[in-house]
Amino acid sequence: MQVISEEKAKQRIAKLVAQYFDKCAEEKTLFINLGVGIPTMVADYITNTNIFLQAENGMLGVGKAASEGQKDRNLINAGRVPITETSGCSFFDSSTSFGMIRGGHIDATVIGAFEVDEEGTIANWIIPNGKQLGVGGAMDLVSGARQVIIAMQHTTKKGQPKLVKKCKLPITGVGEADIVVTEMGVFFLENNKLVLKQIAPEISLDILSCITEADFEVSSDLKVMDVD
Amino acid sequence: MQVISEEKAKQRIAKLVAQYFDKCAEEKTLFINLGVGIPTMVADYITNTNIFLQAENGMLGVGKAASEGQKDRNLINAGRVPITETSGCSFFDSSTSFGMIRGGHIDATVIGAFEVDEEGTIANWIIPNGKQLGVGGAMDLVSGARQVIIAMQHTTKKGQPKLVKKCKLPITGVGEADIVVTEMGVFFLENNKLVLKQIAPEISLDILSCITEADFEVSSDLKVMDVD
Amino acid sequence: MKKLKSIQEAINMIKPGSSIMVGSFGLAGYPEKLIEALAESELKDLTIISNDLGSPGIGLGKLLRNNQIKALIGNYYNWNPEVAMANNEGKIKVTLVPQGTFAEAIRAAGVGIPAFFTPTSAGTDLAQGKEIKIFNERTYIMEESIKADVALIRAYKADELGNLVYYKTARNFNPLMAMAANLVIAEVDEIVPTGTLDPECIVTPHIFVDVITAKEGI
Amino acid sequence: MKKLKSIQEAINMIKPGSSIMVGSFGLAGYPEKLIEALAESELKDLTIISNDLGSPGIGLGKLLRNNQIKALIGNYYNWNPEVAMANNEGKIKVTLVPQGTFAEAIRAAGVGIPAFFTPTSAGTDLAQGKEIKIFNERTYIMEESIKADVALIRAYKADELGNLVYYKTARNFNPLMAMAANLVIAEVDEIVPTGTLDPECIVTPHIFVDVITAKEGI
Repeated sequence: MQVISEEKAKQRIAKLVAQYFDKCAEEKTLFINLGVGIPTMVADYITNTNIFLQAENGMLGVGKAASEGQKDRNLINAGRVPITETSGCSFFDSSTSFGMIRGGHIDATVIGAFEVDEEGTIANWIIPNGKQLGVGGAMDLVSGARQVIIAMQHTTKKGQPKLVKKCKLPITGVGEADIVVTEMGVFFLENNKLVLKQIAPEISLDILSCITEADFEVSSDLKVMDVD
Repeated sequence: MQVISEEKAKQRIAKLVAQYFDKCAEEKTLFINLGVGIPTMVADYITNTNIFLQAENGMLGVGKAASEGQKDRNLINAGRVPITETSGCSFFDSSTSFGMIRGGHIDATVIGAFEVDEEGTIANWIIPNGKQLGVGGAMDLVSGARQVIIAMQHTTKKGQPKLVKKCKLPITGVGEADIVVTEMGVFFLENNKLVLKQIAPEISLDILSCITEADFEVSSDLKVMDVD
Repeated sequence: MKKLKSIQEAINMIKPGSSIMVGSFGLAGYPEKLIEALAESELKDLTIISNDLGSPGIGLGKLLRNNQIKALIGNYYNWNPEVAMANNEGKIKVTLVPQGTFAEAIRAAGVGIPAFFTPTSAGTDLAQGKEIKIFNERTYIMEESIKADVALIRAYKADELGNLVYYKTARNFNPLMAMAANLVIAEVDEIVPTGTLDPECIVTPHIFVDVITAKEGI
Repeated sequence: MKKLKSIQEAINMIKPGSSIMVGSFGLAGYPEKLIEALAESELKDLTIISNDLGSPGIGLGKLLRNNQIKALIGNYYNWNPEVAMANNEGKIKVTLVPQGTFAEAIRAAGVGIPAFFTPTSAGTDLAQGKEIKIFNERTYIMEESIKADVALIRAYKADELGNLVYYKTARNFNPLMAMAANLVIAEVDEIVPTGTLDPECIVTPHIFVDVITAKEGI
């Protein structure tokens, strides 16, 4: 079931996460780590200047992606994308960088996932016997960041739910997800339960339940997503 | 028994250690940590420029003690003595400093001791119920440095031997001493035994045995100390 | 710029009975004005986590004379004999941790490592009651991380965001403690505009710093 | 100045079957000329310890194509799919370690810590067979340090003693690997006179560096 294009879905997910951060940053400075894919797009929608981006390859204060003439192969983010510096940025080695993450200094990480289940357990690092072999910093990020925000499309390309009852793929972390943002809904893990807080304007609760394997509760304060 | 003055004894001990380092440094660059007291004096006698001093409070390339006009209370060695910088020196935090020590990067540490026994076990940090309360970096240094050189007077002020059969005071490290230098003899720990390598010109082997509680072997290559 | 506070505002954030890390080695690199204000405050029952306790009546030594200290965690109190006296009289509880273990345990707390193994102190009184483990035929002691409610640190310069650089051997434990406490207050000699510190030379990134207070007042 | 060697002299110091750490993150901060010379050498049966393996046929990827690699210890090989292929075919043995654990384990080797506890990977396949321990009601995994025979690192500038500074995100694992190997060879862009690097900004003190080799040859 596809009510909006993949491109639009991704943009919407990134926007919703950015909205959340912009609001949090009204109260306090935020330090955020963005994963590869949709998470990287979040940076394009953040407007609050009280938000600082960390890249686990050793930088705090990551700026926008470098334009063609600016590219420096030794100034990249964790997705190997050439980026720029911001005023007050700093560089450090990988143990300090993951010290920030593991030590609970990073307010939130935004990552993609293959599957997230009802208990907030995440599978996002490997599909067995595939062509990929790598864990990167995913396990450190989900266990270390204060909040783990999953930014993923609601279903796979084949239309299978990604919000499942129980992860079947090798897991990245047990019960670590705090918020799941898809183009169809925004879910918070509260008291070990998935609670729907926002729903897409295009669909009904019935339809959302059909395309979601995981059980979820509906917030008494359910809102329709604020999307343009 | 005192055949030379305390002052001369201390100078001799420092000179003997410096001689040893100067010789070692002909083969390779040496990184050395000097403890408080006699060990600090070693720096005055080193002539080889291939020797670099580390201070565990966070500096490599410690220079001479600062003269009156040069003193900076924020540039000190581990004995709180104002010191100077050398060309190519560097500053780092205490975990990196002790990382150098614990990680086996420091070639030798020179420390004082209350007692050293036949197995190279060292007691140098506390006399129970005394006015002192502190361990400092002593335990890290004896377990971390590649070579542990004890620089101490041969007997206590009351004439008691400090090279003993078995340490009675609380120990700093088990079997960690490699070389013991006193004004009366230079002993190497070899195959878990104390071996006398050099003897003071003023005394005989018999007398040395009398003022040494620990059993020791005599090197077939025993030399008389080269002292001025 | 909300991080910038006066010495007094900063001290007012501390609760009685807190555990407080204080950067210093002897009298090098300690947050002078903060300690002065702490000594003039009503705060008591403090656990002070520091390398040493300065000299008698000087620096951290003031807090002991004021009876503000309940416990000490550190490693070298020979420069302030009043500590051994207070300890012998049972007025305070002193926990000695070898200096290298002390530094590493503070870093560990900062980087989310609850415990690690070190050869330091194996076979000595300071290893009593601690878990041991053999690696490669050598005995190691398990040491737990050391964290605190508050860290009072001293840096040379801060930019407006709170990035810090230090000065010579005044660096010592300060960058480690900046990572290991819930509330990190930095006393600095000078505040410079953001962007003027070299990003390659920043020792403590601003993520670790909650409050900046200038030595000379702001 | 005895530390200064040519790329070839440096590579000649490495024995077949060595474990070799290589600094890099993707293609940022890797010792290009050293890897090139390593790929042209007869050295085989190598265990390469690095974040990733570059891209197919580029950087460390060359060594795989040359069949010089026996085993890999690292964390992210998705940028070079030839690694998964070689692993699936049983040609090489790959040990995956989460990136933060990987970084910390290398530092641990450098600072004499044989093992530490981390929450990372608890409950996952990568924790299988590893010792676990509970601290404060949370499960932690014991991870052992990672050391090597040789470290090939990349720095920006060295002084004549071997003090190193790095360049932006090319720093990554390089300063950690500089502490964790028996033989540390640094490829640098520029060698500057001793005394010209700021002592406050030196990232790797020369005690950790055995050989310096300049990218452009010496």
